[in-house]
Amino acid sequence: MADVVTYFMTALGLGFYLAGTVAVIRFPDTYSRLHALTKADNVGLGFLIVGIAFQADSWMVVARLALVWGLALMAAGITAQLIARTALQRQSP
Amino acid sequence: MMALAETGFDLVLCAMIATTALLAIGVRDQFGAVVLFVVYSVFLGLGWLRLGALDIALAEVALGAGLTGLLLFGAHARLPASVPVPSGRAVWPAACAAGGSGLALGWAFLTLPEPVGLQEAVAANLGTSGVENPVTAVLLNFRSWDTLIESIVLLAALIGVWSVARDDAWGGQPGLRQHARHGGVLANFGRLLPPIGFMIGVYLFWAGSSKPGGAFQAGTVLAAVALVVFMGGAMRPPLVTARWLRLVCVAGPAVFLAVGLTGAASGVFLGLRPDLAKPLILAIEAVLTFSIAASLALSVIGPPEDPEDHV
Amino acid sequence: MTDPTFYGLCGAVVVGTGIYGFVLHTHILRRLLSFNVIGSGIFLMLGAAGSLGPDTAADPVAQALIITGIVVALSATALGLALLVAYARASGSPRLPEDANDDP
Amino acid sequence: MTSWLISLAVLLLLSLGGALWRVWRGPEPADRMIAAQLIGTGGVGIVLLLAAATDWSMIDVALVLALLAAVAAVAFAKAQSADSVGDPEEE
Repeated sequence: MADVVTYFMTALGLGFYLAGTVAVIRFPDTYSRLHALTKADNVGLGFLIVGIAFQADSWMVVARLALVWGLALMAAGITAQLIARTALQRQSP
Repeated sequence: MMALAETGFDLVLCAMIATTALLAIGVRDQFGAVVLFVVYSVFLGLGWLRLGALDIALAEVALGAGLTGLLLFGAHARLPASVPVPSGRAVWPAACAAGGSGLALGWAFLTLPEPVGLQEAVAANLGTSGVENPVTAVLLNFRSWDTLIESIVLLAALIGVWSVARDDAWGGQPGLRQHARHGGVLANFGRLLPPIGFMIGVYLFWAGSSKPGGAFQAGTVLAAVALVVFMGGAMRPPLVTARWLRLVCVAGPAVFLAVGLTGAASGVFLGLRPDLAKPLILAIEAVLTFSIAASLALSVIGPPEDPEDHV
Repeated sequence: MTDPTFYGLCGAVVVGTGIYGFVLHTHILRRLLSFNVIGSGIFLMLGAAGSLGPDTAADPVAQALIITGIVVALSATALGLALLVAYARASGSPRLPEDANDDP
Repeated sequence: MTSWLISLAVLLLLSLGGALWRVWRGPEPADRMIAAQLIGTGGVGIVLLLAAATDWSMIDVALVLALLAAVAAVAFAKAQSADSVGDPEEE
């Protein structure tokens, strides 16, 4: 049962990552690429972590996985803000 | 099936590492080169994981993706705009030198004699080293000479960085005066990161005696956290003339040397008695972590530059 | 388990790439980057050589050497960049005088 | 399960090749930085997949990578601001 959840969740996570990459390659301008990055790869990482957590052998591992996701979410929020502001400033000095 | 997937992973990863290095060297835009170098460190960290070298992976990720990025972005912004990359005929001598040395090195690697390896020697003596992580045992016990000299090299580099300062700026705060919008994202991040970063830094130091981690990785993380605090404007860096700052930088090598001399009194310089090895290593590492963090952070910020910072 | 030979050969390619950049570029920042690339290639070769052999675990002595090397490389780069920034401020150019004269 | 996780890691790594192209191509500095962040998060994902497949203590590497991903963005924003020490949010 746990294995089925892992297969499903990790595949879903990979799907989001792939969507994010395609968007970063294909989207026409900086802001839409930024939008794609912050949505896709954090949800992607989230599903990946949920899937992997079902393989964990102890609660300690699950806690550290959760910490990784928390840090990634925090980093993504800050990164998106800063990059967007920088791009905006460069566009209209 | 599993072996196939693993070999595939290694092949793809090696291709990515080589491609990223090539792009970082070849790209025309200077900022692009800097970003590609940071990305290169991420791939390299994955490579170290595959080679089973978790300690190196931690150091590579913390230094390459963290501190190097800070250092290079800062320097890039302070330098005149890109100069054109040579092309045409100028490329050939460089390409010949590169191809020749690459082929020679590859051939040398393939014809390496059957390795003896020091894994067994280290494993056999691990019991007397005081720690369970073999890499920490080598760094702080079996080959502590290297580590002692290295901690002094970090100090020497910091003195070199400071010696570039202009006379009128000396004595002030290192780097340029950082500022950020009050209550903005940068300022808040400078307040949010320290507790989490400090916790992870201490965890890495503590884990180092039994698992991957140790003074260098922990010191690097702490240095990155301190730099974010300074850049967020939450705190100004201390004056370069502050006595406590110099004490923190020197304390690591000094404690290391003192322990080494105590060893010399009882026979061997830097020799640790097996029954005292664990507390001694932990003491050296604890002090060294903060010295490494301070030296690295100050080297990355650079020399004092603002004459008005005199207080 | 991983075959370290891939990584050793990859290291050789990376060193070659770094030497190419080191010879070609005139901007000193790019030269420093190239120098770091050469260094990381050498670390990769050393680490891969330490993982060869029947014992699957990576050689802890090689690992310790490489960690020491990575930290020293960073602090040397910091020193180099501090010198470069001071030099560019004094001379107005991020290149050495003999390289700047090569311009067509 | 192990071969499934490693195969996923291979696919993820290949997809990062696309992001690498964007880092190389640009054109704006922000575009390069966005793609670099994608590679950073992708790297975290790969480390976690490898950790689940081989050795759980690799999670620490993912932890450090996730923590320091934002540090690079801070340095980028600083370097791109007008006097290279400011904040893009300042007017």
